[in-house]
Amino acid sequence: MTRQLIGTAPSRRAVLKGAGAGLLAAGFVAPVWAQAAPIKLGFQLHRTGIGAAYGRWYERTAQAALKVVNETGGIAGRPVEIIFEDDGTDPKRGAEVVEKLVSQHNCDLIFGPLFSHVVIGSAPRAGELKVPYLVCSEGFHVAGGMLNRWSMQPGITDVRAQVSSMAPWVLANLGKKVTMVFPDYAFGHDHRDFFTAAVEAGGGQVIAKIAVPPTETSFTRYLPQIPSDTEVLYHVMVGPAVLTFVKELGEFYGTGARPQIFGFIDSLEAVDIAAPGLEFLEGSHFWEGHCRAKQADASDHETVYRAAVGVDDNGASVSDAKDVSTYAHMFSVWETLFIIKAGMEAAGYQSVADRQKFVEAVEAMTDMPESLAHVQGNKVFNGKTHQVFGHQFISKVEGGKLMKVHTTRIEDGMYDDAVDYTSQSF
Amino acid sequence: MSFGPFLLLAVLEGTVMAAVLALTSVGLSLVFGVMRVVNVAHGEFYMLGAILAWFVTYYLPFPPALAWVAALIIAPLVVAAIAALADTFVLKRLNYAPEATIVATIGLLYMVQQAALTIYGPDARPVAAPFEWRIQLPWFGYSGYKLFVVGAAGVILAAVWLFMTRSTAGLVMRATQIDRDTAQCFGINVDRVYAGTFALGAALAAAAAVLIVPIQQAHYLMGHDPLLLSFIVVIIGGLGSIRGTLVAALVIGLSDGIISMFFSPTLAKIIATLLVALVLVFRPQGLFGARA
Amino acid sequence: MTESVKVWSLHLGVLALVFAAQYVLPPYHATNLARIMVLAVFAMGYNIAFGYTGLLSLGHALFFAAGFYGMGLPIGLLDWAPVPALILGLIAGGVLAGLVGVLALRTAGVSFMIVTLMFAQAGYLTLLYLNTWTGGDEGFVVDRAARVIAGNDLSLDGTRFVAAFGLFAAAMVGCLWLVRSPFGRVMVAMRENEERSRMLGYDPFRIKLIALVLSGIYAGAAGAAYGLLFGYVGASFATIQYSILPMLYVLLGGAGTVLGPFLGAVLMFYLVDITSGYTDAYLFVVGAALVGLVLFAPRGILGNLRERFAPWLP
Amino acid sequence: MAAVIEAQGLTRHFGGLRAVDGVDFRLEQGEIHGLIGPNGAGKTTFVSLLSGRTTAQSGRILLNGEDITHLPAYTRVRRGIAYTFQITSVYPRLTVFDNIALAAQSRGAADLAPRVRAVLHRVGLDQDERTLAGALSYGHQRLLELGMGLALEPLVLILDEPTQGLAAGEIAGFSALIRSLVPKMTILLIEHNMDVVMELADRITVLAAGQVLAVGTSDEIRRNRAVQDAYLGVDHAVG
Repeated sequence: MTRQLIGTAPSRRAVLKGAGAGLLAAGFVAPVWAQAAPIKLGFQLHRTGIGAAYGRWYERTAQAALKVVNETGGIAGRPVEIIFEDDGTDPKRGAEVVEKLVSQHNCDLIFGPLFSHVVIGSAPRAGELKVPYLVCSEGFHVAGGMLNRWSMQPGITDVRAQVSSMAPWVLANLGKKVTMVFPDYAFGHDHRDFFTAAVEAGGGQVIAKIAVPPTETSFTRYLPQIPSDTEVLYHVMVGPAVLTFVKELGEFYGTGARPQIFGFIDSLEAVDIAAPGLEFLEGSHFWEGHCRAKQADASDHETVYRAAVGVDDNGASVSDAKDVSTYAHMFSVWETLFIIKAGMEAAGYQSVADRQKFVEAVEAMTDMPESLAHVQGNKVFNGKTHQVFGHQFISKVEGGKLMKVHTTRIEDGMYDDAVDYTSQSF
Repeated sequence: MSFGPFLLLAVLEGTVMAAVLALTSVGLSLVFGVMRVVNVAHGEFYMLGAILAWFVTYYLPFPPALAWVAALIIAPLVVAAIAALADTFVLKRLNYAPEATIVATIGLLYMVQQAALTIYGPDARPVAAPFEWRIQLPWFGYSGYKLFVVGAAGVILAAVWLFMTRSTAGLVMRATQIDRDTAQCFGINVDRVYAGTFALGAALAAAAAVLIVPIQQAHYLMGHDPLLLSFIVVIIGGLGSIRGTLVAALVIGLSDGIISMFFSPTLAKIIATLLVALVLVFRPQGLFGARA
Repeated sequence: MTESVKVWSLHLGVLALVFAAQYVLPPYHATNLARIMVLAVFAMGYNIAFGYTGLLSLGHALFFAAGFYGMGLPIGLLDWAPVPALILGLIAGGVLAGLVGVLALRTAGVSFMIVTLMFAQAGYLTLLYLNTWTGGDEGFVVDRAARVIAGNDLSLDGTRFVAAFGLFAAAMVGCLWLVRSPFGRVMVAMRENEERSRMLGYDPFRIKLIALVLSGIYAGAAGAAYGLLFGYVGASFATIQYSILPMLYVLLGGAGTVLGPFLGAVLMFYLVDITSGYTDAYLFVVGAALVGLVLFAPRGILGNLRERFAPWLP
Repeated sequence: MAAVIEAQGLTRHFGGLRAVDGVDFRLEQGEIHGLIGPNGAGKTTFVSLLSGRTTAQSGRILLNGEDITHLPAYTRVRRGIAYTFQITSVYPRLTVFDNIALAAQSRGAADLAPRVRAVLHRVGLDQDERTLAGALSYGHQRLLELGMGLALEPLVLILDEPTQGLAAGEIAGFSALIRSLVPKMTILLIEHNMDVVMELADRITVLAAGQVLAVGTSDEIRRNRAVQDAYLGVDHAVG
C-alpha cells in the first residue's frame, strides 16, 4: 500500500495566494483544509501480475489527477487522498483488496481496475459492502448487466462501443472482406462477436477469425491462415507478447503484397511505434481511445493533461523517451477521478453514509463536455447501464507517428440497453 | 495461402522453435540426469537471461551486433553464477531430496520473478537484433535472424556435446550421473560437479533466451511457457537422456506448428498436455529414451 | 486426562475460539477469517493427500476449480438451488481426483508431481476453451439471488461467517476422525514406507486412491463454498498458483497435523496482507518462505511442536 | 502331512542370471522349514516369489491347494503369507503400538488394542508401546518386525534372516519365541547362522545356483556330500 496525501505540499501555493504574506511570517503555512478530514479513495492497482505494465501508468495518471484535484480545492473543499493496493491482477486478491480498502482503510469508494477478470471477481464484494466501484476496464461486463448497482464505468467506453463504431469506417475506407486476429479469451471474443455483427450489419464480411491462445509467445504460424483474398486484416492483441505479434506480421508480409491493416492500439500499447521492425506499419490504421501523439487540433486541456502526467508529445515519459505510456487507456483514470469529484459534490457527499447518494448522482449524469475533467473528449453517460459513451479515434501511421484521420460520433458506438441498474435495489 | 508454402512456413517456424527448445530442454535434462533434480525455476533462468541481455545491450555503448554478442557471453555467465549460488545455499543443503528440491525451486521461481519485476519493471522490452535481414520468398517474408538462431543453437549444442563427451569435466559429470557414490570414491568432488551442472543447465537456458530476445521481448513473466515446454520435451525424450531430449525437441517443435494447422490451437494445447501426462504414466522412460 | 480427551478438547477448543472470533474481530478481519477458513478446508484436503499419505501433488487447483464450476455452472446455466449445486461441486472435486488418481497413481514421486501438474494445466486450458459456458478467463458472477439457503443470505457477512465456519468445523472434525481412524493409520503407513505396507496386506494403489479422492472432495467442497460465499467463479482458480497455495499453507503450518493447514493459512494470508502494505515484492516473501521452510523447518510449525513437546498431536 | 505352500517349477531369471530355476518346494503344515544356500543361491528371490514381491516367469504356487501364482503381494498377505524383511523394515516415525496395529488391523479392526497388546506381550515389548520405533535398539526392532509378522496372524511366516545382527543372548530368546509359534503357524526360515537353522528347523531345503540341491532333516543335510561340497565346506572355511 502506498499512501499519497498530496494535501499539503502542492496545495501550499494555492493557499498562500489567498492567505497573504502575513500568515507566512507567522509561520502559519498549513493549508486551510488540514482541518477537514480527507476524502479517501481506494485504488485497486495492477502493480504486479500480468497487468503490471498498465498498472504503472494507471498509478501515475491517478497521482497526476489527484494533484490537480487537490490544487483546485479538493472535493467539496476537502482534501483527497488515494490509497493504492496491489491486486496482483488476480480476482481473488482483487476481492480481498476491495475488502481491505473499504473495511480497513475506510475508503469512501474504489476505482481503477482494468483487467476484466479482476473487475468481475471484485464487483460482487463491492456490491455486498455497498461501496461504489468505478472501473477503468473497457470491458462489456458493466453494460452487459453482469455486475451490480454499485459498479460503474464512467471514464472509458466499452469494447462493444469501440468495436461497433469502427466497422462503418473500416468498410467504407479499407475494404469489405475482413480477417480478424484476436486473443482466444473473453476480451478477444468481445471483439470477434461485436465486430462481426457490426461488419455484417454494414454489408461487409468477416472471412476468417483467427483466435490465438493467450499463452502464445510466437505468432508466425498463425499468419498463413489469413486468406489471400483478405482486404482488411483486423488485429488486436494484449499482453507482453504484443510487439512480437506485430513484428512477425511485418516479417510475414515483408515487401510483398498485403491487405489493409487495421489494429487496435492494444496491440502496441506501451510500445514505441518507431521500434525497429515496425516500419511496415507505415500507412496502416489503428483505433485509439486517446491519441498517443499530440495532434494539431489538441485542446489546451490535453496539453495540461500531458504535462501533469509527465508524458511528452509522442506519448512517452518526459524522463525517458523510450518509456511509452498506455496512452489510449489511462485517461480513464484521470476522468474517473474528476467524475468522482463531480458526483460527490453533486450528492453533497459527507461520509460513507452518502455512498448511495453518490451512485445516484453519477447515475443522473448525462452530458460530459470536453474539459480538463474530460480530456479525451465529450461524452454521454447512460445512467441505466452505468456505462459512458464517447468518441473514438482512427489514426494512420505516417512517418512513424500515429496521426488522427477520423473521429467517430458518440452515437456510432451506442447500442440498446442490456440492463437497467437503476431498477435494482442497492 | 496454398498448402505447400503453408507447410514450408510451419517447418521453418518449427525448426526455430525446436532449436531454442533444445537449448532450454538440454539444460533441464542435464540437471535432471546428473543431479536427479527437477528444477522448476529453470524458466526463470531463461527469463533472467533475456532481462540481462536487455540490460547489457541497453547500457553498453556498442553497436547492436557487438552489444548482442556481449550479452550472449555475459548473460549466461551471470545466470550460471546465480544458479551455482542457489545450488550451494539451497539445493545442497536439502541433499537434493527430490520433493524438497521441487518445493525449494518453486520458492526460487517466485523470488527470481519478483526480483525481476522490482528491478526491471513490468514492461516487455525489445532487444535489437544483431542484424536486420529479411528473406523475401514469393509467398511470404521471413526473418533471416531466425535462421541464424537455428545455426547458433546448433553450434552451442555441438559445443555442449563435445564438452560432455571429450572433456575431463564432461567425463566427470557423466561419471557422477551414472553412480554418485562411486564417483565420490574416485575422489570426484561431487559438490562441485553438482554446482557446475546446475550452473551449466541455467547458462544454457540463459543462452537460449539471449538468442530469442531479439525475436520476442524480455518480460518478467516470460519464463512460464518455456518451462512447461521444456518439461514436455524432457519427459517425451526420456528424463535425463540428452539424446532423447534433442530428438523430442525437434519432434515437438515441428509438430507444434503443424498440429495447430488442423486443430483449434487451444484444443491442440489441451491434447498435447494430456498426451504428455499419459506418456509419463504409461511410458515413463519417454518415447525416445532408452529403457530406464 | 486420556489422550483422546486431550486431542478432542484441543480441537474443539480451537473451533470454539474461531467461532467466537466473529464477535470480537473488526469486520475486515472477520471476513478475512471467513476466507481463510474456506481456504483452510482446501489445505486440509491437500494435507490428507500430501501430509498424511505422502502424495505430493501439483495439481490440486484442478479439484479446487472443479468445486467452483461444479457449483457455479448448474446455478448459472440451469438455475439450480445452492445446496444441490454445492454438493455437485464437492462431488466434482472427488470424481476428478479419482480420474486423475487412477492414472497418476501409477507413477510416484517426481513423476507424480509432473503428471498432476499436467492434468491441472489441461483442466485450466479446458476452462478457457469452453468459454461459451465457463466465461473463460473472465469467469462469471454467481447471482446474488442464488446465494440464499433457506432464507439465509450468504452475501451478508454474519451468515457467510457462520456458513464458512460450518464447513470448516465439519472438515476439521472429519479430518481429525479420519486420521485417528485405522484407515488414517494406513494412510500414514503409505507415506512412511509403501513397500512395507504392501507386505502388511494393504493395496497401496487403493489406499492412495481413496486418500486422493477424499482430498479432492475437500478441495471441491472448498472451491464450491468459496465461489458461493464470495460470488465469483473464474478460471484463475485453476492456475498453478492455486496448487502451490495449499502446499504452502500445509508446509508452513505442519504437514500431517490436523490444525496445521489452518494455522498455515492464517499466517500466510496475513504475511501477504501485511507485507503488501510495505512492499509490492510480497511474492518474494512467499518464495522466501517456501525456501526457508524446506531448508529450516521441513516439518512446519506444528510438526516441530509435535516433535519436541506434544507427540500426541494428531 | 498336508502342504501349506507348494511351489512347482518356479522360475525367475534376471537377464542371463537364473536366480530361481525350476524349483519344486513343499512347506508342510506346522513345520519350521529352513532355507539355506550360499550367497546368490536365490534364497531371497525365491521367497520374494512366494510372497509376491516378485512375479514368477513360470511355475505355480499353491496355498492350501489354491493357485496364488498371479495374486498380488498384498492379497497373499491377506490370505496368510506373512513376510518379515531381511533389513529391518519397521515404521521408525510411528510408535511401537502403531507399528503392530498396522499389521493387526490388516486382519480386521475389531478389538484392535487388546490384540496389539497381546502381540507386544508375546515379543516382550509391553513397556515400549509409546516409544517411536526408530528409537528402539536394533534387537528390539527385530522383535518388533517379528511382532508385525505375528500380528498378521498368518498361516505361513517367512522370516528372512531374523537373527542377523543380534547378540548371542538375544538369539536364544528369539529361537525360543520362534519355536513357540509352531505348530499353529508354519515357519519358513532363511538363515545364515547355521547353528540356529540346525537347531530350529524340522526340515531344511538347500538352494544353489537357483536350484534345489537337497531337502531333508538337519542331520540328513549335514551328512549330504553334495551340500558339504557346495556349501558347508565353504561356509565353515569362512566362518
